[in-house]
Amino acid sequence: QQGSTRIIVVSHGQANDPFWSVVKNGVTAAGKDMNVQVDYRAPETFDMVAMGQLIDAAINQKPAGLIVSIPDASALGPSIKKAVAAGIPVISMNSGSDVSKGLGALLHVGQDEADAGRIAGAKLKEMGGKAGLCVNHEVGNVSLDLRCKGFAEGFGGKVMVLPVSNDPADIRAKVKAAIASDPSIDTVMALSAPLGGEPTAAAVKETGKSGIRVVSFDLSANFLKAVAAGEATFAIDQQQYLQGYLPVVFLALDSKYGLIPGGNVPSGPNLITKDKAAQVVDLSAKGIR
Amino acid sequence: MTDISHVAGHTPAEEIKKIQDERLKEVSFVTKVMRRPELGALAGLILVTIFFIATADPSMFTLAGMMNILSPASQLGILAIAAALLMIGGEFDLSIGSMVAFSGLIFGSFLVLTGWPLLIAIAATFVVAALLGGLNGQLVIRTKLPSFIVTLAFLFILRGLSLVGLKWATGGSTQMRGIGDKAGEGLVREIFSGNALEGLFSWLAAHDIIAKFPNGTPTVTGVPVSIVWFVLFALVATWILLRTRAGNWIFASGGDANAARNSGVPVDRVKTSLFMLTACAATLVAILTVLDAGSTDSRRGFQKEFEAIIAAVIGGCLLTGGYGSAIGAFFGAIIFGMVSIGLTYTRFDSDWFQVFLGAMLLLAVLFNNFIRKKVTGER
Amino acid sequence: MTDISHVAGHTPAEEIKKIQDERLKEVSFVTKVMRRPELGALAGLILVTIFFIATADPSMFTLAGMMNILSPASQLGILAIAAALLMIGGEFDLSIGSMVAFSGLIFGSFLVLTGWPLLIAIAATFVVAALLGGLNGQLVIRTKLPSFIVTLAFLFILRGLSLVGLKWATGGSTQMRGIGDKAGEGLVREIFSGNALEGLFSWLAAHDIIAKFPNGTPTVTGVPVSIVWFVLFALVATWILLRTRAGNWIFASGGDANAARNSGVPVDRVKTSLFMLTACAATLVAILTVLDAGSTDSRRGFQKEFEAIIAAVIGGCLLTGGYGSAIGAFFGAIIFGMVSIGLTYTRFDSDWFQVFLGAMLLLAVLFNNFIRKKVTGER
Amino acid sequence: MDTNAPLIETRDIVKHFGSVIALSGVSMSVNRGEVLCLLGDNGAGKSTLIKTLAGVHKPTTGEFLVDGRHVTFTSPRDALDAGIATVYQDLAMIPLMSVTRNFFMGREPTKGVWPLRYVDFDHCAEVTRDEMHKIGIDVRDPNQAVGTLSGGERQCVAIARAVYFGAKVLILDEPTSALGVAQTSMVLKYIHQVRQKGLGVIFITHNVRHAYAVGDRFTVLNRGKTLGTFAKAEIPIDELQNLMAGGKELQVLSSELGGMV
Amino acid sequence: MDTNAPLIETRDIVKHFGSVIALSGVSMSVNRGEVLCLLGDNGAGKSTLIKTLAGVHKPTTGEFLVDGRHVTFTSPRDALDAGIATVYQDLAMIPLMSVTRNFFMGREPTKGVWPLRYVDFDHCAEVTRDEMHKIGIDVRDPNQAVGTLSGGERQCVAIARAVYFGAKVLILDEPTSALGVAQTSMVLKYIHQVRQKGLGVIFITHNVRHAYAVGDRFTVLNRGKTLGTFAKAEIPIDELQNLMAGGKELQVLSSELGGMV
Ligand SMILES: Nc1ncnc2c1ncn2[C@@H]1O[C@H](COP(=O)(O)OP(=O)(O)OP(=O)(O)O)[C@@H](O)[C@H]1O
Ligand SMILES: Nc1ncnc2c1ncn2[C@@H]1O[C@H](COP(=O)(O)OP(=O)(O)OP(=O)(O)O)[C@@H](O)[C@H]1O
Ligand SMILES: [Mg+2]
Ligand SMILES: [Mg+2]
Repeated sequence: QQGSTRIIVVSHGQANDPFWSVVKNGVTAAGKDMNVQVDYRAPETFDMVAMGQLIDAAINQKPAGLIVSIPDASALGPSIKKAVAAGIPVISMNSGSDVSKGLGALLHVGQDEADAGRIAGAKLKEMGGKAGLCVNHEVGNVSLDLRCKGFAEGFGGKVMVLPVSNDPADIRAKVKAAIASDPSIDTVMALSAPLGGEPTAAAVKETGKSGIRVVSFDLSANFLKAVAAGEATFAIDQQQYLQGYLPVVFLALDSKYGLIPGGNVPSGPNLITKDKAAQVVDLSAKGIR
Repeated sequence: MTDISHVAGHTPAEEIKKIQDERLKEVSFVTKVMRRPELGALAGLILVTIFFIATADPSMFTLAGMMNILSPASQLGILAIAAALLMIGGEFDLSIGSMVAFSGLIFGSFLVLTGWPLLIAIAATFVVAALLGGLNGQLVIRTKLPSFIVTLAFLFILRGLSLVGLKWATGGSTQMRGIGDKAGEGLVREIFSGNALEGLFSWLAAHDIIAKFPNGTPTVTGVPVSIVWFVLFALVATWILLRTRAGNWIFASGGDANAARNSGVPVDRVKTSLFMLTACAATLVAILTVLDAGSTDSRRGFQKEFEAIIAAVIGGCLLTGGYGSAIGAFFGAIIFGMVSIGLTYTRFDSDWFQVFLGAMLLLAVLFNNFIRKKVTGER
Repeated sequence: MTDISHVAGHTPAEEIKKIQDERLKEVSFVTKVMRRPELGALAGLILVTIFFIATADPSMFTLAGMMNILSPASQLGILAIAAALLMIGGEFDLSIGSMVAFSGLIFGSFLVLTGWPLLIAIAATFVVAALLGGLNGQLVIRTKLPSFIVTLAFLFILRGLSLVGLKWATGGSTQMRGIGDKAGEGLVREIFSGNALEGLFSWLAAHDIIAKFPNGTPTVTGVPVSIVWFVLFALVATWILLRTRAGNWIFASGGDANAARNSGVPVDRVKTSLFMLTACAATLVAILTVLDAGSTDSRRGFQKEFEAIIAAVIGGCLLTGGYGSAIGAFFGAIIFGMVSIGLTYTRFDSDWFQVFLGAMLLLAVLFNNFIRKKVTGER
Repeated sequence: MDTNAPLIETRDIVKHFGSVIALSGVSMSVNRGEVLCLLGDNGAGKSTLIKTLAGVHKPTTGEFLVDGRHVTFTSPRDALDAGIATVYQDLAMIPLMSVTRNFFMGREPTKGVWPLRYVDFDHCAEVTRDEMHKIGIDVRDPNQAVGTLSGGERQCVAIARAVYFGAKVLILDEPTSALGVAQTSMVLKYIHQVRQKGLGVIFITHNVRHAYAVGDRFTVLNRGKTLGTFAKAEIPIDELQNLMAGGKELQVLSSELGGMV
Repeated sequence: MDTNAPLIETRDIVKHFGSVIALSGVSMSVNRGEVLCLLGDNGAGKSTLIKTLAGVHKPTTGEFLVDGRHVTFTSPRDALDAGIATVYQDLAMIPLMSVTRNFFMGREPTKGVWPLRYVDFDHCAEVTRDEMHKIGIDVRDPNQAVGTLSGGERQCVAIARAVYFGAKVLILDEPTSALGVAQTSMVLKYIHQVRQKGLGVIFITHNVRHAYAVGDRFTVLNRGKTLGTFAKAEIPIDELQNLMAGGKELQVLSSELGGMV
């Protein structure tokens, strides 16, 4: 049984979302390592109202620390302020680096989705991309929308958003359709390697066109293999394991010794290209990267 | 043989008395109460409550914890009660969830873009919603298509329009912020956001009757207005169903639209009004959450139509129409809300969340049913 | 007056002939065809096709484009046909989508963890699915709860178990990979993945009848097996519904379970079998997609139950049971697939995607209805 | 208003359902204080005809006059408002709803002022119990669902309802078919009383004795056409019996069974 | 098998629905080659009783014997398998399904070998048309939905079905209530034929003439209890009439209406 210190994490990503399941793995690991009790909570869909209520529920349980992601400062602000008022130390992670301090959080771990998109976009532009496609598997999920938006900004050229579902067959068909109807497309960005990246890479391969660059946010073993095989260009790694792991460590140390870092910790981005891909395949298959 | 006419040789009046004794078993008060569809869902709620008392952190059943459960339950519940009325009336509205997002956008735009005062903005939003609800209803009635497919189309259309509209209104973002600041203060705002009974709660805290923070403010500063709306709506809806002509028409339209029409019930008018009601309920939820959160985004209300139908069904509504109750939906929403928030008070790993949610829902409904059968002696 | 018996003074046989002339209007062949529920959805499909011919990139209607539309449509269609049969039988299965994910996990585990050969793994997965479907059915029948709520519980439970199971099987990831490699090659694999008729297509390409890449391979190397399964399933299901005893029992169970039971139809057995069928259809889709993608993840099949019901309803199934067709669901799935993929081929801004999806669905169904009414002269 | 005109008159009513021709030219009329019996074989079109009068179906062609004026009903409500109360063969009742709620469906009496206008269902339950008792049925509990009533009891609810709200024309489609002897007598007596009040009644039955007991005139339908109308004085009961059988050789059968049909 | 034992016998059957006592101790029996008429007021419990025999309801208490042996039916299928065919008052038909499909529902004849076993619906349609014609109804199109048939036509489908598949006991719950004169004669003639084949028939009706025409014995129910059983020889028709009315003072009413009820 883990120690009595209890830390609650409330994020906006469901436990079965591949990205967030890695965050959760980080949280769990840190809990074990630091010998504290950790609970990971998230609403069933991208739902700011429900997330606010989950934060309220967490506050009621008077944890030793609270870790939140802040995709919508207006909606979550009051709840976070309430936590701070109740004397609970709060660390924000993933999204909300710009508002974190203002709401009273101690610090922010992670990196803005838009920034990550911007960096990847700029890199692709540098590689000669002119017309881009952003494959969004959950339009309206603000963090995914921001990834697309950042990519478009960094890329500069023409960027079209392709709304798709979670279904690999659907994604493949739509990506093929988009490429067939717009031959100028030379860059395809997927927003999650396992959900969007793999079928996207497969689709691009099936079109038989060479010279289309496929990149994706997040990691998955198969996508990394595609990167290693040269079928995909790179994967954008936010190292979200850290977004789960570090805040727990910080809060545990804070509650034990009153130790806390003085500033925000950027966790990424980290572009995984052909040369590095092979090394991270195994870690990714275990849900660490 | 044969002359048996003396067997039933009483005057009619005497006879009635006799029959009542002869062909009716005595039923206990409990049986009578449990037989009401309104109260069937209560058994499930009790079971769920007992489960959480046994497994959850005690803070779940503090005053603050209860408010925390009731506030999402109340938002769902407002939708569920409207959905229940519509289901009793024999139709579905799958566009409720999208309507929450769309109304949020409309409301936000009226406040932020056109800068209308809060009261006008609210009224105008309700008008737009009622028109859209009416459109839904008229399409269902005129085309005779199942409402499932018509409102499904609106699920997509309104969700899509919310996205387009938000991007247009905000210049590219899918989130509109700062609505709270534009709403200003005043009576209207107090009706639609914040807490009710704040005075009472401060007084209670001051007299140490309820918990307070070290700084002296009570941990619960009042009853969130959404809960007040929820309870009021449940009462009014129950009254309408059980005590008014409109209620009888709703049951009749859902039970058998043809028979109702043949008996002179204005079925089309009833159904259209119910569609307008669900749209307005969605708008009420949108306004409550937008004022509360100060922002809206294109995913607001996602899958709420689904949850509302679940809550109504837990509460005993038949999917085929003609049977159900508003109070049932009331309890159904609380059960759903308690299960989904309650699990965060327990020590279960969140990976198991959905497994527990499913199992608890099934158990609650099974228990409802079991108790009702036990009590009423059905077979 | 009064003796009018001569008016109808024919022999019965003559009379019948006469009646047929006298009390039946002539109906054209078109009317007869359109009156079949099987073909109603065809009108919608034609409308949608015309719309896209007018607005979409011509590459949509090349051979490659058609395969591209049919391949997701076929996966949805397999689910939709099963859902349609179940809906005709008077029940819903909301757990189909979760069942896709769960079966994918089970199948993957049998291959990767226990290392069973492909055929055994497939057979074992179907057995597990059939058992789960049977459990669904038995719960619905024994508890007499609406199937909506029972299978909803399974929607959550199976989705949750998929996540837990995947993490357990992979040591922490939500994706299980390497399934494709373990499956090996051979006849069984060819039945469940890849393309059929590859020889024919190469030959056609070699003779320049169909398009090919510069390197000589055809742009379409064959018909994806999922399409073959889809067509076969539609044919078999139609045959069952229209030509067998089981078909009659399905219609009867859904039309009025009590009346059917009183006439000796084994309603409970019929419904349980249908639940097993939907679970197996979900498993078929899971196996097809898993072998195709080589991996499975916890989000597979998300909301497919919903889309399957949509396709069935577009195809003319009544939500209240007792009426519908498998061919209708077949066309319904193609309509849904064509609309959702087709918009990618047009120049519309993708933000409008959902608006168009909703509008096109509504139009297709309205058009179905309109044509059917026109042709059959209903009012 | 032309007081000599029949209460209800139809001229050459035609009704098609898709390819089925249910009525191919039916004319009939009902006068004040008269009981018109509508007779005919199964499937002759009697129910279709009265559903047209009651506003349920719109006639494909043909004229329909109330009090000598042409009317077109677009809904059963219109017919009710014009004073035509109907008992349908398929009863128009909601099985899941209580007897009381069914009884008052569409014509609930309200109390109080808007928005607090309500229906006094307790009072309604009393009325229902009384009316049902008048017809010879003792409802155990007026809040019982109609679906749990016996066939005859259900029929009685429909009849009691139509009679209670009855206006100037009462249409009864095989009201006595499921009724016991006592209940049947009650209903026939009702019809008699209603006629004496000067209302018109259209009475559909297959029982020649019931028809002859209360009918003033008999209109016979066959295969969707009017075969003729006969006053009671013009036709003896056994001839009416033959007429109802559609001219089939009934005597043979009847005698085989001892003349009891 | 005891050939002297009645085909069907019930002893003190009691049936409660929640708080409603529908049957409170009913005993009756049917012998080979006999028509038993079950008589009684509306709501007396006739339909409930025969539904218990047909396996639809389980009796709360009481014994039920077929061919002298105790049986417990758990579903209507059991009763069908035991050779009991029933026409229910509420018909047990699916409105959305065609006449043919309804006719053969639950007892579809199959052709071919599994898995290619199929039902020859064209042949079925012919059978249906023939059987319906025998009863005096000309079905336009056996593929027409039952929901579009007239009340009497629908009743005829149910009767024709039960007779066609009839086994050793035929139960008919108010089969003639919606039928025209010709069809009624046909049905009564059928009952007569069936009896002659040595089957047992339970016939429920409110029409004293129909009952007296074919019945051998008459069992009278009142308020869920057996009042007694009478052989035809023991009771003249007008006494039977009084019995059916439950002893109410019918004569008065009857004479008011010209003795025609
Ligand atoms: N499912 C049920 N629930 C409650 N009460 C019932 C149910 N079924 C029947 N009853 C009651 O039992 C009594 C007997 O009904 P039943 O249908 O057997 O009468 P019946 O003799 O067939 O009458 P009728 O001649 O009118 O058809 C009725 O008073 C009825 O209200
Ligand atoms: N909605 C419909 N669609 C198709 N045919 C119909 C429809 N309604 C009635 N019919 C047909 O019209 C004919 C007349 O039916 P109707 O119900 O008027 O007969 P009826 O005289 O009332 O007979 P019964 O005495 O048996 O009640 C029947 O043959 C019936 O099949
Ligand atoms: Mg009729
Ligand atoms: Mg009965």
